[in-house]
Amino acid sequence: MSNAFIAFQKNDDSRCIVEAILEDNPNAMVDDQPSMVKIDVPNRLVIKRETVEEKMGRAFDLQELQLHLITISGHLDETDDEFTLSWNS
Amino acid sequence: MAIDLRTVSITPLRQTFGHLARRMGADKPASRYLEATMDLQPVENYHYRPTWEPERDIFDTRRTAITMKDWYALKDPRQYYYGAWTLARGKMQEIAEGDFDLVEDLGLAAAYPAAGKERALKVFLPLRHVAWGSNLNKAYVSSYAYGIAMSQAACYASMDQLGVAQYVSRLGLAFNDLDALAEAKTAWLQGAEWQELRRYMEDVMVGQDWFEVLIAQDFALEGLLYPLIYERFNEKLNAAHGPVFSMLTRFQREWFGETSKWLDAVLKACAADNPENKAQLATWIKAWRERALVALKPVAALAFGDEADAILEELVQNLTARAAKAGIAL
Amino acid sequence: MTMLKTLAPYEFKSRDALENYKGRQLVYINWERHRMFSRPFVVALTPDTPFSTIIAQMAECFSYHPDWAQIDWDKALWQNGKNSFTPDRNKSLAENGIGHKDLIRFRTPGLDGIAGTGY
Amino acid sequence: MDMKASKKLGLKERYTLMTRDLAWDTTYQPMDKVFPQTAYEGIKIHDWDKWEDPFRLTMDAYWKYQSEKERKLYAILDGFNQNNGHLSVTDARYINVLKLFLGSTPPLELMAARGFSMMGRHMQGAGPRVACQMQAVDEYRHFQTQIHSISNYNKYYNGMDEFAHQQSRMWYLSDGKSFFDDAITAGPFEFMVAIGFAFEYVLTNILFVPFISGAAYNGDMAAMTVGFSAQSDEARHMTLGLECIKFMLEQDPDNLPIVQRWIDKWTWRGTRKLASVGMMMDYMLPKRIMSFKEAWEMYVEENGGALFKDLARYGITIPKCFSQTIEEKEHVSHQSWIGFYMKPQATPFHTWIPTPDEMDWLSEKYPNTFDQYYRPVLEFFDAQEKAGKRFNNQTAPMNCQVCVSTIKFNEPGDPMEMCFRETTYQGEKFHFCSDHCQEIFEHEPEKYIQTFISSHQVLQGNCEPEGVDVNAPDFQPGKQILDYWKLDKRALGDFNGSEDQKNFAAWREQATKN
Repeated sequence: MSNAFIAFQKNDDSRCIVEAILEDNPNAMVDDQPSMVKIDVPNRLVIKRETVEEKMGRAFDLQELQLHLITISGHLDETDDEFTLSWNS
Repeated sequence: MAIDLRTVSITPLRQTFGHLARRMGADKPASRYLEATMDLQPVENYHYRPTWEPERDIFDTRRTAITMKDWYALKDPRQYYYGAWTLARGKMQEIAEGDFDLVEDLGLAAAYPAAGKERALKVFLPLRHVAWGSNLNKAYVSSYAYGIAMSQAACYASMDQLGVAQYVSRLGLAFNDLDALAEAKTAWLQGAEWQELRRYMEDVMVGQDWFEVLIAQDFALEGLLYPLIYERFNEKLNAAHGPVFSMLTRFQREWFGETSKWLDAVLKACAADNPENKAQLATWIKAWRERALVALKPVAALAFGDEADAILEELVQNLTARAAKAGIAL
Repeated sequence: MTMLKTLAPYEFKSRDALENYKGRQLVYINWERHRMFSRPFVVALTPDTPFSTIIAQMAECFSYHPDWAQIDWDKALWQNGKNSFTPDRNKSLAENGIGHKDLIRFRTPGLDGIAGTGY
Repeated sequence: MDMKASKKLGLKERYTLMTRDLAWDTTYQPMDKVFPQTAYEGIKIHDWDKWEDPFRLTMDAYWKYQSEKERKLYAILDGFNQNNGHLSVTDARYINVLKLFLGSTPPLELMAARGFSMMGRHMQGAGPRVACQMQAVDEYRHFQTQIHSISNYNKYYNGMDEFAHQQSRMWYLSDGKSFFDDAITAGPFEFMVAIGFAFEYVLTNILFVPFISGAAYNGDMAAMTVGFSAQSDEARHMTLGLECIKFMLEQDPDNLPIVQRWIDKWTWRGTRKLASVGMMMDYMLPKRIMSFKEAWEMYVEENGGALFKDLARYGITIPKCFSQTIEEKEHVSHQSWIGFYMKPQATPFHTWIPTPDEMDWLSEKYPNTFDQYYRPVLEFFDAQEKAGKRFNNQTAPMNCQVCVSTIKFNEPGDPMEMCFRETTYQGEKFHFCSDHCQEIFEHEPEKYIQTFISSHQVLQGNCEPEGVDVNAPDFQPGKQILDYWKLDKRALGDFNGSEDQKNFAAWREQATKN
């Protein structure tokens, strides 16, 4: 099984996003690097708008991820409610 | 280690990059526009010829009949590098967003008189396809223009037109939802009023000389179309039905006013470079202006009925005046 | 067979064709297992240049290496590309069979660079 | 969120209306005249509507987010510059990373801007066309913000002032130039595989993520901000490249061998292009985050491995060069650094020998190779320098006909032997650094016989500053090469004893005293 991953610049918004990812992806692994944080999840990584909103305490549009992203790995599927990265293998 | 670096006063070894100092004639600080633009495109020592055009180099001045002693004389008076451009557009979109929100929150689109709505959709909505074609033609200019001054400005203008196509579409959705877009597309593809304009767009799409494409699309066509729709037609709708249409097209109006300044500056610098350019520009403008007039007549008639010819006549005079101001006598 | 696909005829001369060197030719020289010099060097010489000129150019560059002084020239091995040959110092490049863009590989058995690392 | 006018539509439907629904098939001009580059590469497309848009940004959202990014970025840059932020970097050696970066990267981003503009004109499908246009304008952003972030460094340090002039002239930049020239002179689909897929998806992580993390770790807020900000666009670009591959493979089985050949070719070309990133990570960053080898494992082997395992369902196999790149990850950074160290009079950045501590770090990170092959020669160089005999190889290099790297890599399986390959085409010999480059040449020799090899061009008399009479009887080609390059003498030589070193120390001293 391959890992899907996503990396963010470290800031207050991305801290909430990372928390949301950890909650929604029980197998997530966090890799802390200078000024950035990378999260790997076997096969499928999902970011749910609702969970992020909960963590942030405000409305959140998944397209706001654009502001903090550094890199991703996996096929991307984006809807109004979920941002998913996955491998088919 | 806490050190206060701000207190250090040091004399720089130089103020700017070598190519900018040579261009400015002195080692002095350069603007971010100049840093982001001047002399950056490669001009020599290319490795391979293009498989899609073996007779030319990757960057090649021979892709247009226009010649320039210095291609970076075609500067943008707005001084748009990416950051300046996107900040300006960010501000415009914020205002547009506020307008669309307001119209929705107050139910202004629903309350807009049916006659005005129908008229607006009929005349206006097929223009989403014109903007889409404009995006493509400007992409051509940015793909083959020589020098970053031209290629970046054309690239930004191309993205602007994608934005325009989307704002026009949103007005359609606000006024009559999905049906409006479908009807407008049918009109664009089949409606008699739109075929000359569509023919014009498609002919420009196969143009080879990038500067001629710029003239045909940006100067001849948009130089008539934008005043026709976003000024005259807008005024007419405002007078008859209130300012909603005006609110939802503010982006385009501002865009045209601002972008014309860029285009006029480019034409002026180009015409000033040599008399052959001046003659070539005049030839192109005359030819494409005639064709644009043919293309826009049925649209103007749709919008203004009997007044159409007089209005177009006036707009042509204005366009001729713009050319004259750029030093191009028609 | 070429797999190149183009929209129009595509025929260009080699940028390094012999005729571009106005009577000279390119020769590359490498000292094997002395990778301190990173890569071979290239020179442009006329075909009637004696091979000794190449050795002089080698000395100019390679003598920085402590192995240079240790070379037993009788044991040195030479290759032109993949083929072994024994150059005659006093004869020309042409007479030694060295053509345009040939790669001369020079081997010094027993000398394997700094601390035997190949460098 | 910005399309409130029609709430009942989902993101995908809204985006479709705002992009491909705007397009139409032309009838007054035939489609193959409007899109003349669609067919000639042999890629078969039956239905452009099958294209899946990966990111779905309409222009209003694009402007909203991008302007927010730009506002932040320039605010940080201004603050960094006003506060003499350049003095907060770990040590002045770090600045040489920026010199290497400025010379090699913005010019390539510029080519990407041009290339994607062309894709944004020629891709027949509306979906990919819009995505390419957006990438084109992003690439303008990247080269401009990179220049803006380094502009202030240029005021205080040597070697950055002539990057624009040097981009097409410097010997060591011609590998990157040939990489992009090759891609942009190919057809649109090959360009997408080359840049959109092989470069953006498989390889750029190894350039940007360690570079940016390294900048942050070494106190360079300017480069870090610009780098991260650029990367935030990169995720969009990566998905475009991957989508393009999937699309071609799903459209027609005949596309598979063509796409596979391009993947093989461009993964290798990209690997060669990135050899200098290895030396940046292992030798040039005063504080190191991870070794090149570790980064290669993380971003190329694991991530690329996952990708190719996934694409196996289409019949795609791992690029042929993959096993060689895995062997080379232990070597290339050292071989590159030696290659540059020995040319102190020919680059606008300084080189140096690592300190003993740094060598120990290299031993630890490269247990299989560093002590065995590279430490002794570096220690030899160090001793020579201390004895006043700093290495300076004044000869001109031999380059690979395809990747234009100097031929400096080892024979696979034997780190002591050089790897040479050659072939004859139309009676002329051509040399390569590897089997992979030889194969690329043999597939398209008509293209690669045109390669501009700097050392050869010098010998032909084609690299002379303005005003030199190449027909004069005493003309000696290359004698004025520093002028041709506009290479500032203060930028040359070893870092030890350089003006940068002295100035940085003096300015820092000023900051710590009253």
